[in-house]
Amino acid sequence: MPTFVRTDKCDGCKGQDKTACMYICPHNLMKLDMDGSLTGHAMKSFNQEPDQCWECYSCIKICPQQAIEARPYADIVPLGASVQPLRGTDSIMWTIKFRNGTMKRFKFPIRTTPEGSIDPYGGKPEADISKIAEAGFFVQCNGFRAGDASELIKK
Amino acid sequence: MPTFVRTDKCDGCKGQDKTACMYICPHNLMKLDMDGSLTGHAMKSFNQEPDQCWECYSCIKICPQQAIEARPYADIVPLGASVQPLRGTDSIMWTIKFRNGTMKRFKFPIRTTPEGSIDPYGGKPEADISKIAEAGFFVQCNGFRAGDASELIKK
Amino acid sequence: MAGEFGNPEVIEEEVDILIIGGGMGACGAAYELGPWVDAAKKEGVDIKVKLVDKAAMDRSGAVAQGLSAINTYIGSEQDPADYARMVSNDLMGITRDDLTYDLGRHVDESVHLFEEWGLPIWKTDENGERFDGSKGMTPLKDGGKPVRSGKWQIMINGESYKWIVAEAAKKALGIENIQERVFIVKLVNDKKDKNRVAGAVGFSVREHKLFVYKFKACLLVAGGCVNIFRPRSVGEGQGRAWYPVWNAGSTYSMAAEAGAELTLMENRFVPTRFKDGYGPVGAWFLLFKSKATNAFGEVYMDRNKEMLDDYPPYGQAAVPASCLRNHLMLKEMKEGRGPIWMDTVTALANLRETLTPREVKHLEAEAWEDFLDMCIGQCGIWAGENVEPEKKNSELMPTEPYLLGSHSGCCGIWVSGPEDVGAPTDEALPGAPEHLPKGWNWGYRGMTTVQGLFTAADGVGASGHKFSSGSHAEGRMCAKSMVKFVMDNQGHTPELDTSVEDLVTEIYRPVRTFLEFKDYSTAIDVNPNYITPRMLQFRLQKIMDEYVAGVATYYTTNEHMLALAEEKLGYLKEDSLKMRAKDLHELLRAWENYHRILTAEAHMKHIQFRQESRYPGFYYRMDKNFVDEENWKCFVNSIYDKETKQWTCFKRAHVDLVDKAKLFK
Amino acid sequence: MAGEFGNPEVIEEEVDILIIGGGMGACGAAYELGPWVDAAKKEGVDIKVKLVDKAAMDRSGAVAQGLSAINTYIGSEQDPADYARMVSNDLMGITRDDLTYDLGRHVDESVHLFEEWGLPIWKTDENGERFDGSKGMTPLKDGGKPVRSGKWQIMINGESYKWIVAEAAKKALGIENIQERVFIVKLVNDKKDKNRVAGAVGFSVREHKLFVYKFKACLLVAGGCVNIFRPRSVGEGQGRAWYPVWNAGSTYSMAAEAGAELTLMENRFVPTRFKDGYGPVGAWFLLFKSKATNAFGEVYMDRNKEMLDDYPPYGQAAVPASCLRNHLMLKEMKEGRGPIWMDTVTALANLRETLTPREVKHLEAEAWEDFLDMCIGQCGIWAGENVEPEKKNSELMPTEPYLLGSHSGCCGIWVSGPEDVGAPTDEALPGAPEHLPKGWNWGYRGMTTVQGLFTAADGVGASGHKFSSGSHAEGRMCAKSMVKFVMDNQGHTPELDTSVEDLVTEIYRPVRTFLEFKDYSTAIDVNPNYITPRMLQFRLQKIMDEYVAGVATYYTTNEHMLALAEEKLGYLKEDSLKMRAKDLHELLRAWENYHRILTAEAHMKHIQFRQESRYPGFYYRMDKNFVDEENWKCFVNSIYDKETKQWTCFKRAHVDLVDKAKLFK
Ligand SMILES: Cc1cc2c(cc1C)N(S(=O)(=O)O)[C@@H]1C(=O)NC(=O)N=C1N2C[C@H](O)[C@H](O)[C@H](O)COP(=O)(O)OP(=O)(O)OC[C@H]1O[C@@H](n2cnc3c(N)ncnc32)[C@H](O)[C@@H]1O
Ligand SMILES: Cc1cc2c(cc1C)N(S(=O)(=O)O)[C@@H]1C(=O)NC(=O)N=C1N2C[C@H](O)[C@H](O)[C@H](O)COP(=O)(O)OP(=O)(O)OC[C@H]1O[C@@H](n2cnc3c(N)ncnc32)[C@H](O)[C@@H]1O
Ligand SMILES: Nc1ncnc2c1ncn2[C@@H]1O[C@H](COP(=O)(O)O)[C@@H](O)[C@H]1O
Ligand SMILES: Nc1ncnc2c1ncn2[C@@H]1O[C@H](COP(=O)(O)O)[C@@H](O)[C@H]1O
Ligand SMILES: Nc1ncnc2c1ncn2[C@@H]1O[C@H](COP(=O)(O)O)[C@@H](O)[C@H]1O
Ligand code: SF4
Ligand code: SF4
Ligand code: SF4
Ligand code: SF4
Ligand code: NA
Repeated sequence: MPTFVRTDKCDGCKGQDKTACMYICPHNLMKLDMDGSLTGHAMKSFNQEPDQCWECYSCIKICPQQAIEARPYADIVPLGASVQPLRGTDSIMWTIKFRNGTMKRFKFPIRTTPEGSIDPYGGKPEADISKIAEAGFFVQCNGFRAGDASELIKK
Repeated sequence: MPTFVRTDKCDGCKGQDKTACMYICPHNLMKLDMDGSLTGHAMKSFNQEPDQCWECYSCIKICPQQAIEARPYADIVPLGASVQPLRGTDSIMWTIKFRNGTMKRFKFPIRTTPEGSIDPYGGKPEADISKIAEAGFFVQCNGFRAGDASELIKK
Repeated sequence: MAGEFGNPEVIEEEVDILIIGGGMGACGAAYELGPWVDAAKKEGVDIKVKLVDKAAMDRSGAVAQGLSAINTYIGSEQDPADYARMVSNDLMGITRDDLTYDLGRHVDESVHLFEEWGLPIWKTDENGERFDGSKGMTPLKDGGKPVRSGKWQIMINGESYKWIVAEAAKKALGIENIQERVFIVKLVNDKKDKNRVAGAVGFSVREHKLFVYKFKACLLVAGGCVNIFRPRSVGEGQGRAWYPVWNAGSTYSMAAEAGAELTLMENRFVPTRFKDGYGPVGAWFLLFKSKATNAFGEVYMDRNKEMLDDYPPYGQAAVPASCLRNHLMLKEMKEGRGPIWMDTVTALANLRETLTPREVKHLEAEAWEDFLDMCIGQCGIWAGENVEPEKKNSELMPTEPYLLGSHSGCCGIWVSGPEDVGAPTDEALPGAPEHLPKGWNWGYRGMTTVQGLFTAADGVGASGHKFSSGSHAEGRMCAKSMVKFVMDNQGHTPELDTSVEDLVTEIYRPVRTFLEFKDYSTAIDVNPNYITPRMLQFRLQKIMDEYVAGVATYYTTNEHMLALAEEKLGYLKEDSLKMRAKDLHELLRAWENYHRILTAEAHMKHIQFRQESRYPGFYYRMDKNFVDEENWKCFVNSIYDKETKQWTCFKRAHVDLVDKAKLFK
Repeated sequence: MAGEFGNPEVIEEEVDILIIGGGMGACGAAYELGPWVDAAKKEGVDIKVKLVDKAAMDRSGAVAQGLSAINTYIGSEQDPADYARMVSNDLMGITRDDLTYDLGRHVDESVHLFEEWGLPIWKTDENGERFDGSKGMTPLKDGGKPVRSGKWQIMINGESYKWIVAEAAKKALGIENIQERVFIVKLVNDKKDKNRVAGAVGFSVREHKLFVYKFKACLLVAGGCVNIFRPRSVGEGQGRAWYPVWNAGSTYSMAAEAGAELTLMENRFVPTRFKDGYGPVGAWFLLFKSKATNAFGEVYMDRNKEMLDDYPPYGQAAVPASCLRNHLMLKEMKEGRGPIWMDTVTALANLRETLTPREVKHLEAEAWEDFLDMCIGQCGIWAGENVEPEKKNSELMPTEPYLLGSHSGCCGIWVSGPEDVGAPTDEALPGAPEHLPKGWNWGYRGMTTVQGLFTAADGVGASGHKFSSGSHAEGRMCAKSMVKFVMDNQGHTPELDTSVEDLVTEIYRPVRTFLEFKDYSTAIDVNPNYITPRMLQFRLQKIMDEYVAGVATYYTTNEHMLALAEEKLGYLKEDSLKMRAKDLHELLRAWENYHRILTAEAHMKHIQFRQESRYPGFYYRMDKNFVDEENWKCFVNSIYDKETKQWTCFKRAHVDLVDKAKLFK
């Protein structure tokens, strides 16, 4: 399912110095072809190593133009299917097209808090340096399982 | 052992309309890059699909400039070896370089008659049309083995 | 000087703590560090931290795509000892109870944070009916009931899992302390103490810059290792692997070169997965209660039950070890009764009878979400082959082997454990280098045998089944001990044992090789003076596949095949010096593959050393095709000497800290 | 109109005889035709001949590299019946004695010509001392003694074998009657008789030209089929196959689409070869008397001798069938006692004791020449791995399967045989289409069941072990019968059942698809509107490898796996309509791969039909893992319907024309 970029949709992230797809790809695959010398399509991105694409969809989900799609691996999968997401702030919508034309749509929650709203240490205690060599973390979230000491053979 | 063309040696067969390597490759791999747009090396040949090279050495043997060599498949063989022929009219000379530097040279006959000297029907009889439905060829070279009829169960 | 291709600008930076990686382990550490750094500051110790990730933290590492379950959540109803027992049995008896027990104590803390930050976690209501995580039901920390797919796993809507965890980590650390798109190539030992790390070097894949970091402590959490074995698909689809292709063994190889002791590098994980797409099976087996059968509809776990008796006691637990489940399946494949089917049709039909109408309505979406949240490609295969799981079964297939320490494998680095759980503190170590610590703890939780070098998550050996949550928690544990280490080593000034000039030469060799020779032949990729990283990778994968128990031999090897592998890997390691890099992207691939070679070599050497087949179903030493409890119920550990390029393998005794007998009652 | 990309100039040409291919079979036909055409002319029949080769005859086909032995030379001391017996046993009892016996009568004629033309043939002098072919010793035809490597094989200095044979053929035919670099895509049936061929269409890979030939008779000799199975090496080295990668099943697929009956398409050849380089083993086993062992030095042919008794009588001949030799070797590999070694060290040491000093001096060169004459890549591997065969043994490995009819395999087309050797002339054919001939001969030697369509060499089924010499001789036999056919069909005017316009549309579809969609995405190779021929080939190879008994499963399959293969090949065949071609070179690849798909499908359907495992060591139907002499000692034949795209398989009875009992005395 290597990604491909639609020529009619990609706007090269409007010439920003860092395109969204280049920013996000964990495997460094997306590349902006500044002058068209690599693809014939200037100021548009492309997947520079499709056979290393993990089909993680990070680039697809992030592209502001919905210009990126994925095609199931042609050396494995019969042609004609597609799986395309539209990721919002609290949910993601998937459209799945089968080879035989069957369509499915699913929507799933992705987050229960607004993006960017995390306040990591808000309302949390300070660390107690005297406990630095002990088990447990600086904060208690009711998840530390002290354990039944009798289970430990040598303790 | 896909072939490669040495930039310092290939002369594009001096601009003839059919280069020797293109002429001979049984798998249509060798290609002359007329304007350098494909390789950066104008009027020189290259192997356009190295991973389909059968390493048959046809192009290497025919190149008038000895510009073509082969490198053992990098995805299989440790680097550093080479096997290079020099094919004459009646014999071929092989130079083999090992990874560890060992060198071997072998010379073998390839032909007992001058190239181009075959006279296919010289001194041969005409075909006898009355025998067209029988076993045997138009000419007898003492190789037809009529066979012991008793070996045939139903004859 | 502004850098140019082959002549990078060199940026030198000194910090106290360097975190290499930006995945689950790194994010845990980044989060936990803040308050302890603040506390240290109050003690007069200023601690500067930097995190370097080869990618963008929002989507880097194994969780880039998301996950559909948190596989390690202990809950209030289970004891850390139960967890330690489960992990031990799944890994055929040889794990470190000190590490797993400790993990079991801490892990839920991270899960509760994830939920607080916004990760939707499925819940059941008072009637046991299940709801997805958007519903806003009682949080876990306040007693909310998760949807347990299995004894240890809970279901989530995890598409944005990494995005959320990274947001917390980035904010905790401060964006100015994070450097993305820098690939760390190697650690540098201390000039005065070769068993200490003093620095790390890497290069940017965006700009012509080489980064040299000096530090007191370093957390190496660059994930596991993918793509040392030939994958089953070899064309366009070779990027589709189960574990993420970008985790290239950097953790193991850089630690080994720095002199750290590795453990159980013979272990591997060969997950059974939905064929070709590598879709996860956990939810199907555990939540949807699906069965897997051979071509003739026979459940191989029943048909071949007696094969479990060959491996006492591990085969006799309620849940037999993962490798043994493979073992029973492989028998079917080897004897020609494949394909193996996941009977999704029957499973979903049965569920329809037990769930409420509302749940049934949601069932199809749940089945698809399981893949869409972490393995989208599998949906592409379903759609391309017109598979609706309620109507058509799907094939299963054991994958190529992966090396990792946080999922269902346990290879990795030997680290210092907790001191309060009864771990050995002294032991005989015949055959081991003198300087190595005796016993399982030496002061700093999570520190390797090299001073100042810490690891967590996939990096820690002998302690599998941590998964995403445990990886995060383990990173947090390291945060604390690194702060302590820095405080204890205030007087130490790190000095590199190699000059920056030499480092530049070494790291940019592939680029310079390319520039020197590129015009020798007319085709850039075929040139006798260099090898492309791609071909080097193919060669590695071929060697490992054919000689070190890859899919080509149904995971079998023997001492003779291993000897050949050793010879061929030796040549390959020499040839790695001739890699070319035609751009920064290819320089990345070159060094990833170098890391892969070293990791692969460690794997091979350990399999060679262990004179038994400890993990039937993951690999078979056919010349020693048995489990030998008497002689080999022990850790196999190793040390790499970067000068001689040789490995030394030796044994460490295994000790139970938790009674395992309970598993087999 | 001058052609342009996607809009070719159309060249229509009418001849009497078209030869498709320029390999050993074609060269034989080209040579033999001359005098018979002259003779026909004297009878008032003018016969125009054309030969079309996708490559250059000097080096086209399987012999491009040369050969180091002629594997079929009967000699005066053996009888054609001995030959027929050997072939039969090697192919597990099911061959057509009429064809093999006939071949045995004729083959030496071609060998004697080769020597006359200049091919150096090794000789022994009166003391049995051996000399290479440059020495000018007595020619074979005058009683010279060849160096027999085996009972049927003689050694040559064969680097220029093809060059020599082609020179004779080209001169015989006249250069103006030869069209090189045109790839024939399909045969066209006759408008008035769908069981007759009237034409063939192809395209130039050099110019934008499409060629439409009309003819009365056609010799289809385009070689066997390589690359329908995933090869063991998958990177740069995937071009290294044993049989030549450019033989793409054109013979079988075009014949099938034209309606010709195929036979034994379930048969395959899985040669054991020097690992990775595919170096031939014949000279090593037979001439150098080398032994092959498992990893522990045990000769598997001895160790596993009793396994031969499972396959009476074929296992009990002095030389057990090739597949059974594999069968005994595979047992070692499957049970983890690999690698398999060719013990070259011992073999050469032993020879040193029996040969004269002069011969010993030449021994090293002989060993290298064996590869240099036909498998140069193997020398590259030896050199790269520092192997000198007198000092270091080499690994053997069974390869991926190949489909061919002239070497040690026997799949192919059902042809009319000789009338004078007692072959059946009538038989019951339940399940077979009505129009098929009953019996083994129907007037024209070498004609298929389609009027006017002839084949030879790799094209002819049920008659393996012809090799280079037999292929040439068989082409010569067809020359005669084609001349007769043309003379007998003087009144017939061929008419195509498809319009030229439709042919152009069909053949250039990949180009037009490319031109239409290429700008849809920014990367030319990833586009949802088309598939590259390369990816299509990978998909084919994956399907065949995983489900149709490729190397992935140690050559095993069963009915369930075959059913899956059938479904997946169906999709693939549909998708072949979406192949793209970005240039003429890729158009060549597109159609080669289409030919491969059809050939692969035939193979799969035949394996599905035959309810036994006839060729253990080549493939195993694990659900029918036995040889069933009672029900399946018969030919499996098939007909393809190009309209419905369906195959019909049926049985033809097997009959012995030569007593085989002699083999087992
Ligand atoms: C890939 C994958 C993983 C899982 C699953 C399915 C799939 C398809 N499943 S299921 O199977 O059960 O379905 C899980 C699941 O559902 N639930 C769960 O809890 N965990 C699952 N995992 C496991 C966890 O994801 C895993 O345990 C943790 O992520 C491990 O954490 P960590 O060890 O930190 O590794 P990482 O991959 O997250 O991060 C690695 C980081 O290192 C960076 N990096 C790597 N090399 C570097 C270098 N040289 N220089 C600089 N940076 C450099 C990476 O960019 C990344 O930031
Ligand atoms: C590849 C190979 C082959 C052999 C061997 C080793 C190796 C490495 N060995 S050992 O193993 O024992 O070592 C042999 C040996 O030593 N001795 C021997 O006698 N024979 C050996 N063979 C076998 C013979 O070579 C073989 O039997 C004959 O060549 C078969 O003759 P023929 O069936 O005519 O096939 P061909 O490959 O020669 O020619 C095919 C021609 O068709 C052309 N072609 C193909 N498709 C076409 C299309 N669509 N349109 C137009 N033209 C289109 C080709 O260009 C070619 O001209
Ligand atoms: N959540 C926590 N955070 C910090 N420290 C803890 C936490 N839970 C337990 N501890 C400490 O860990 C040590 C071991 O506790 P226990 O497991 O109860 O023996 C004790 O010193 C506890 O105070
Ligand atoms: N058949 C099974 N029996 C028990 N546990 C399993 C099974 N399959 C997967 N698991 C567990 O489910 C979780 C996720 O599995 P997976 O998705 O296969 O990685 C891991 O904790 C596995 O160990
Ligand atoms: N072990 C063997 N025993 C008998 N004949 C063999 C053996 N190996 C190869 N041959 C024959 O030698 C010739 C060339 O073999 P190869 O080079 O393997 O294709 C063919 O006729 C094979 O059938
Ligand atoms: S993110 Fe989208 S719009 Fe931006 S460069 Fe990439 S493909 Fe183009
Ligand atoms: S799908 Fe993932 S791996 Fe593939 S290009 Fe996009 S971000 Fe990169
Ligand atoms: S034959 Fe040699 S000189 Fe001629 S174009 Fe080819 S490589 Fe160049
Ligand atoms: S070696 Fe043979 S296949 Fe390879 S490019 Fe040369 S002629 Fe073509
Ligand atoms: Na020879």
